[in-house]
Amino acid sequence: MGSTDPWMIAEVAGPRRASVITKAEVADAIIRRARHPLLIVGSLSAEIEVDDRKLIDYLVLLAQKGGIPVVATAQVGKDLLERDLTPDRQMAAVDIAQRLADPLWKGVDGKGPHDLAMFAGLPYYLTQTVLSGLKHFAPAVKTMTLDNVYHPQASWSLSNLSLRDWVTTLRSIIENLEE
Amino acid sequence: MGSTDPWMIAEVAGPRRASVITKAEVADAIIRRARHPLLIVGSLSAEIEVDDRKLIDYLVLLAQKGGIPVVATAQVGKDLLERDLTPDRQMAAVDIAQRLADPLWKGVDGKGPHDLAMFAGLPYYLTQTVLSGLKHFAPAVKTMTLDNVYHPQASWSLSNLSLRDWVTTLRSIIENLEE
Amino acid sequence: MHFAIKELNTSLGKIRDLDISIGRIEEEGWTDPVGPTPFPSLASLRNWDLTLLQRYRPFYMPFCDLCCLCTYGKCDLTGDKRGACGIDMPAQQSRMVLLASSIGAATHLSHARELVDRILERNGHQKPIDVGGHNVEVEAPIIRLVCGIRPRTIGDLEEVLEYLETEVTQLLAATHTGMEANNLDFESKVLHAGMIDQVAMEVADIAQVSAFGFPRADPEAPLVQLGMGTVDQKKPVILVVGHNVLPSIDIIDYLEHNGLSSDVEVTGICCTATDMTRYSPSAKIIGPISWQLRYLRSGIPDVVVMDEQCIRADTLLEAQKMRTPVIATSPKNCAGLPDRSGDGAEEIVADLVAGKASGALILDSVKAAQVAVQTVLEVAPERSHFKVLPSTDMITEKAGECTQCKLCRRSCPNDLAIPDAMKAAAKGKFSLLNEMYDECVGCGRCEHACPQGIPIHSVICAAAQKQIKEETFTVRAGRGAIQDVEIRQVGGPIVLGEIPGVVAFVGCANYPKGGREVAEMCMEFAHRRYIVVTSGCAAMSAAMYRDDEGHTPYEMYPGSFEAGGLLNVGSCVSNAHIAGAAVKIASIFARRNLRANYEEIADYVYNRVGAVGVAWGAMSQKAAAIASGFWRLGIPVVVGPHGSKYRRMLLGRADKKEDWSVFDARSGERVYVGPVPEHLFVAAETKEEAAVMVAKLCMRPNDTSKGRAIKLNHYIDLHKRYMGTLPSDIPLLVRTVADIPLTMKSDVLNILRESGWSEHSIPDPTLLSSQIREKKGVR
Amino acid sequence: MHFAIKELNTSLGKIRDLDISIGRIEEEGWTDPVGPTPFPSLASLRNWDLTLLQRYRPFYMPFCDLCCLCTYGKCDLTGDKRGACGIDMPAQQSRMVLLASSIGAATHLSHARELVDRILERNGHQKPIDVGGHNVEVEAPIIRLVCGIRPRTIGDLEEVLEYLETEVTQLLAATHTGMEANNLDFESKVLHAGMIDQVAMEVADIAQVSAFGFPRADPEAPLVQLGMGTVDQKKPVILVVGHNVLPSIDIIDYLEHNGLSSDVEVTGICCTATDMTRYSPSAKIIGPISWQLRYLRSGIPDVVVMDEQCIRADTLLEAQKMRTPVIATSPKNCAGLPDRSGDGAEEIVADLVAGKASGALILDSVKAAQVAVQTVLEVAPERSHFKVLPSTDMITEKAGECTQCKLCRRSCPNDLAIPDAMKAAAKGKFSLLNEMYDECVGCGRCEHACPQGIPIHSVICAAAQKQIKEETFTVRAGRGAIQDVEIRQVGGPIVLGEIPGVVAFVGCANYPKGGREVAEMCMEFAHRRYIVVTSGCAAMSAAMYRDDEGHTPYEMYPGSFEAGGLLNVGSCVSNAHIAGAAVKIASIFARRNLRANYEEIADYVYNRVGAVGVAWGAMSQKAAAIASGFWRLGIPVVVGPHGSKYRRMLLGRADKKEDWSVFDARSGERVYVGPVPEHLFVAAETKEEAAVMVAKLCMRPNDTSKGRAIKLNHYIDLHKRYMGTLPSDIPLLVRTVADIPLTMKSDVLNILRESGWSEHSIPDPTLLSSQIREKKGVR
Repeated sequence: MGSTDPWMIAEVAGPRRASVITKAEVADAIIRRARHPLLIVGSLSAEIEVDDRKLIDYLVLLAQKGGIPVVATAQVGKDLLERDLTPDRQMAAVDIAQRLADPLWKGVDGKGPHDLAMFAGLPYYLTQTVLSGLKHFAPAVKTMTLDNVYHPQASWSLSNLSLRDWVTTLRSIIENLEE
Repeated sequence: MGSTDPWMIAEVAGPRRASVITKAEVADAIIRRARHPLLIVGSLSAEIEVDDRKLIDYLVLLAQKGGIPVVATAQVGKDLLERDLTPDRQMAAVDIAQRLADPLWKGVDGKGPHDLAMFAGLPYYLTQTVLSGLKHFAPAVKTMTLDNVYHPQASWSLSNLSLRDWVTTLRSIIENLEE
Repeated sequence: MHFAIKELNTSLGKIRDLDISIGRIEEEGWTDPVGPTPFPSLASLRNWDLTLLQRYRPFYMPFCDLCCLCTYGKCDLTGDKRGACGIDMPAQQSRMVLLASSIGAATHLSHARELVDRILERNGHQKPIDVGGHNVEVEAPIIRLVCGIRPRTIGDLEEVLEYLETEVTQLLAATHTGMEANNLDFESKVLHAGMIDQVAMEVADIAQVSAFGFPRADPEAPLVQLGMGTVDQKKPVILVVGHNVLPSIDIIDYLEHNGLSSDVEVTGICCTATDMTRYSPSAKIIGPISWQLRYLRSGIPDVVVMDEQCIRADTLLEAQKMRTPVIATSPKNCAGLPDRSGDGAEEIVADLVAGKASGALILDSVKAAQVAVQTVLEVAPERSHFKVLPSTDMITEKAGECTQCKLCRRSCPNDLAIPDAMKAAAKGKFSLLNEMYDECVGCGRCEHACPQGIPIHSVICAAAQKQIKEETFTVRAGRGAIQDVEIRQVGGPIVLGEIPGVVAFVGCANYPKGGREVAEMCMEFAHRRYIVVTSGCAAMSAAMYRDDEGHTPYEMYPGSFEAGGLLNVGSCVSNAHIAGAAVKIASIFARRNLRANYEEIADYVYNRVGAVGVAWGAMSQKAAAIASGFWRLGIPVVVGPHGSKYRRMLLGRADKKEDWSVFDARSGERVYVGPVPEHLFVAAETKEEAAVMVAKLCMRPNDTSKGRAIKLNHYIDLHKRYMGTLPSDIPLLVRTVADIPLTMKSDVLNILRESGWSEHSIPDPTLLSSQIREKKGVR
Repeated sequence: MHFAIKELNTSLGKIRDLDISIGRIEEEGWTDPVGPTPFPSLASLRNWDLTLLQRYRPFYMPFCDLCCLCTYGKCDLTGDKRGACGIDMPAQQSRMVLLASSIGAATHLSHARELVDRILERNGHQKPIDVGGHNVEVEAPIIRLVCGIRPRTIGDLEEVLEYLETEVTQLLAATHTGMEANNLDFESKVLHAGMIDQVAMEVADIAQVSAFGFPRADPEAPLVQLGMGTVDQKKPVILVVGHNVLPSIDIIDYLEHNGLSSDVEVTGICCTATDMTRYSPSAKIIGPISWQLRYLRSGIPDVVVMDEQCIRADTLLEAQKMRTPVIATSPKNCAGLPDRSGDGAEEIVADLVAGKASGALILDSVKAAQVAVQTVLEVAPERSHFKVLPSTDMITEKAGECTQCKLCRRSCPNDLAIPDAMKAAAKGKFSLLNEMYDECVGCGRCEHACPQGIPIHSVICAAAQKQIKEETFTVRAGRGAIQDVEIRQVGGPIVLGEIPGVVAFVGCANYPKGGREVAEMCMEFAHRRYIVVTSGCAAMSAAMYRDDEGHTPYEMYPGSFEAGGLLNVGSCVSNAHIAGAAVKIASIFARRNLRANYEEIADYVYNRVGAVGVAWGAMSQKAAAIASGFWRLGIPVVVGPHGSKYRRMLLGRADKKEDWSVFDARSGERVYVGPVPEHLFVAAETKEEAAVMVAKLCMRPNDTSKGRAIKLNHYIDLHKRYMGTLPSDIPLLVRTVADIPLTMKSDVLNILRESGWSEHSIPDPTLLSSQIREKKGVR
């Protein structure tokens, strides 16, 4: 598997494919450059084990340290609440995607359109379809995925990473944000 | 344009894409390793200008120096004859592709199946369709393209090259073969 | 009325093929006026469609950046690029949806055509339509609604079929390069395809119910056996697979006529199985499409008879591995087999038994049945039950060959952790493999991907031998239509909102986490006294559960159309009865005129009937068509996460107040009613998300306060349970204080207060200005 | 015969919709026995199909590694992987071909349905079919052949349409997931779709010829004007675009009735244009689909009327740029426009003229015509002819913005060297742009790709102003069918091989190097005294040439079906007459029974009629269907290189001697006849390769030695000219020394000697054992 092969083999996107985030600094720069980022936390984030924690724990840290509004899909809002993070919205993934594609939408916090949507912890294929919707119909929104697999439909994606490299990357992203 | 983007933007192949030949030596190794290579010369090779010559001139050299049998598609046989190379066959591109996909076929010279088919000078999209047929239905035949554009459907392809790099590469391939 | 004369000598000349048909003899009983749209064509209902689509805007999620339908292409449609024909991405995506829905509609329709032709051939044109005796006066609600005719005999259905075939042809033509240019017009045609599909399904099911004596709108249709564990392997076993029951019926008849019924097990996969058990309750259902590979490989079936639809394309190959003879019976799936239709049955049997032929195409279902039975009787004792499934030792050995390359997982539609399970299995620990059996959709992609050639699916099944043996469930045989009297009883409570909803679990088995979730959702809603309806593969999945006392869901809940009921209407084509029930509420309860009156009825259903479809494992083009049929009637559909791959959702914008006003039919005023139902087509990520959505999508503008309070109660309760919070959209759903569920009053009032909520009125809701009784100031 | 009563009071009760139809009144004239396959269904001709497919094996060239048709997918089918439904790559590719052919057939069929419905509405059921008066006794050869009926009136066509719609539905159903499993069975269904398409086209064309007084099998149909240069821009100009002539006819009638015929230019693009000129020779043809963008942007048309098929999806958008009102008239292409069908014409005109509406959907072609004419009269004087095409200065300026990123070229279907042309144009040199105009297919992808926003297509057209002005050609209006007497005259020479072949240039305009090559090929073969037939877009391209004396090809060659003739049969649906001519040779010349006798007739055509179809710019799904119809009749089709994107070829193996034997109908013996015709479907890379192929593919086993010598003469001559050598397969094509062309005798004999050639006999060839007269030792 190449580092930029789609994780699900057949999920070939087409001519336009995600740029790979090769270093945590790049992700941070993207986040910092965003005027109004949004983090979409999927149902699997409470299941996927990363190191001694769950993916969701890293995402909570990211949101908190970065002051990034959060959308919880499916029932993951409950898991966030258990971690003392109240999501700004609980919405279906396709629902938030449709909202993001509306340039007049005021965002989850009413503070205006989001220009960066970060995704993690959704089923791979659902991430792909949702990202595809945004890629084609939300030109003003850049997307970034934080899963340890390459998502060609995003604007930026991590590459296919081993668990260890993923942890390192997530930690770096979060740490850098603190600076 | 990346070096391994399809030249025609929409010609996305799927999960299996050609390996890029980054050095002339690789092409030579592939040719030398082949038990029974074949060179398919397309109609555009007599039109495409490479340096002060035509692409066909390089292909003639390659065939002659490498002792490689040649199939001329369309009317390019006439151009080969003018360059004192008698093609082993004159056949339509789809026709030779179908033959190559038959593991029992004895080859253009009756000496047995070909294990390497090299293509150059066919219209890009026709090269793609023909290579796709071979990729899926001629598992015993490897394919290589010598055009200055990336052909994802091949087994090996040159990358998208400038004219100058292409000339250098073609020359090197031919020179190396002489050794 | 219809009569035909082959040849007649008259003074006029020799008359050949005189064919007289009388549309209908006008009866006392049906004086309903013909509505505005009898036999509607492509654009007849376009205004209704655009009304819906204005509220539920398509959100496209392209499956691919390219269009590859003509040789101008492939064309890159990324961003706002257009293709060589000028098409843009929204139009292209909706065109693909139209293509899928048209394929789906054509499939049900061609199935209906075969059934009707065959019944006409055997029973003549006068065979009456009878779907429920005196209990069902409205025998064909969808046909009445769409076509404006009232079919009394099977022969009357021919006119309907011809209409449908014309429409399918038109729809398909609209997908040609350079035809429709606009995505919303494509979507309108998708809805048309869905409506055509509903009619086709109704034709098919009322024809087969009438002709074959299936349960006639019977709430107490027999409980039949389901699961691989129910098969008596000591007997010869026939497997029928597909959707067209004709060959199965001929098999059952042949066994019956030859006194062999108790000597041979007739087992089925997919809708053929469902319909077969409606014919003979002693037949057995194995499971949905996802059971095809595992059942074939189990070695249990001794002969396979395929008809049409949802049959794995590798059936012949898999059967050959087991040396199981295959009989193909449909011109739509000839499977490359030699056409033996003209040969004598004995000759074919001899070839199959001797292994001289691995299969035969027999386009004569009576002969096919005879061959199947004679063959199974001969081969079953002879042939060893091949062990393809590896032994425990073999599992470990095979698993040990795994190199952890992960290609299996990367090929798995559900991203199952196969490599981990293999690693464990190599050490003799099968628990992970076991878990996977329940979530595996049986597609076999893992095996094709494995460079080591490990027969992964077989390994999974081998490890699940115990589970497989325990697959002994019961399912209520498909009951067919809903009785008029049932409608009369629940019509009011549904329309007022006091029965919180009708939830229909339909469609295929492409589940994200196995079929058990379907059973769980069914029980959740039946328990909450929703009316729960099932059909097709979902009806099977709903059965695959036992509670602590060993009861299956169909044993736990009654089979009648009532609060807390769990009804299996039947196979794929029985889906028409679900839409039919909604339509009958408008007709029987509310006395609206059905006849060729689509728009008004759909408006009624949309605004008043709290019905929601759930196609948790929707996979096929038929499922796309079925969903489209529900949409046009204003019934929302929830799909599982794989359903996002249908390329687009139809989503409402709860946050846009201006989207959610209706006319008050009493005054003609525009009234805000809140986002109900919020979406028309939406993919849920998890079962939990789906359950909450379903509860919410059951709300309708017409709900009384009592009804709304009941619906809100379930919605809020489920939201709290699964999401951990009160839903944030409560202020949008509460219209008056009386809407608030009593037990939640203080919490809800708090929320309302914080949100600046204010009361608003409950109108007599309609989207149609034509429905306004007193017109004043109507735009 | 057919009569209908809406309502009738009888003692039986009130009868509604009494509808009596008599299949036919048996006549003296048609005593032909009904053959074996009247109204054949999906699998009726499967054996014939498999016979062809055994010789011409599909060679698949997947357009993509994936299947994306259901939500189990996407599935990777690379190599021998199978999808989640079990399908493999050959089946998936053939399934896509079936989908395309079904779309194509549905498109012609829905078009036929609209024509027939409209004619029935206006002229009643009794309107007689008349396609050529006394000159055409066999009025509907394909319908006779396939259905086994002989339609006498337009009403008789309804039965045919119903049959076709049933079949299209069945075909489409076969593409559902889990239906057909085998690629050859998919291919058989593709051939079925092709046959259905041929019948549909015949229905459409004989209906419109009969009803609208088009030329009736007229070799001297008028020469009409073609090209952008022929439009009188001083008059108001209507553009009709599409394939369904009804709105155009109503426009022409409206002009006529209002005495406006000479005041308004009616111009057309695509088949609507062709058929319009069959109705009124003063209408003008602009060109094929590739002219849509350039003509719209020229500012010449003042109103656009769209009907259906092959209409660019960006028509409305492009028209809006020019402020040209658009009227949509087909439910299949509503284009998102508001439905104004119910509004008064004046009201719509007012809105269009005032620019309050950019277009209207008017599903009533009479009203649409009225609106179009009234609008054009009002807007034409008012509106300035917008200059969208840049001036010379602007060309240079725009070209100067080019950054040489090459995205335009990489988006161009023909890989045109746009960046080079831009570079030159920036320096004021337009010759490269000029050359490109001729090769450009007008798709506009370059513009969407350009990050600088250069209106590349407009720049190309602007540079070609002189060429555009010189686009003044003539084309013979579509003549319709071939006369029986013409068939009688050439039947013998064709079957014996003495007329070297019938070459039909059909299909779309997706040319690799521009349309001129079509004209060149037509002239090449007409000059060599082949019979050259054209239709559709190809018929237009064939016209776009002038020799040194200013003659266009249709002026240079006669319009009769004779050696050296150049015949335009008409539009897309007129293609049926080409197949019809082949079939009529069997019927009229050889006195074979046509009636429901498909297999025998196809076998006859395949072995005896040296016909070849060339679809040099084949692009659409209709083209796929048309080709499939020819294949089932045993007529080979050559496509241009873009045709390789149809995903598969049907190629014979000249090197496999065992593939090329036939039965000698006289003796039943198997006889080797050589690889004739070598391929059934093949893509040629260049015009030169195509010409050589065509000459070769005209050979048939039945050729007499004299005939074969003539055919070989052309083949060898063309091969020498274009390929520079004698063809290497001469020994496979020469059966006896008498086959050798006299002038090439020594060369050919040399080759034969070297190859170890030996003489073999010329049988009475057939692929069907049923055709053997004396059966002995038949396998």
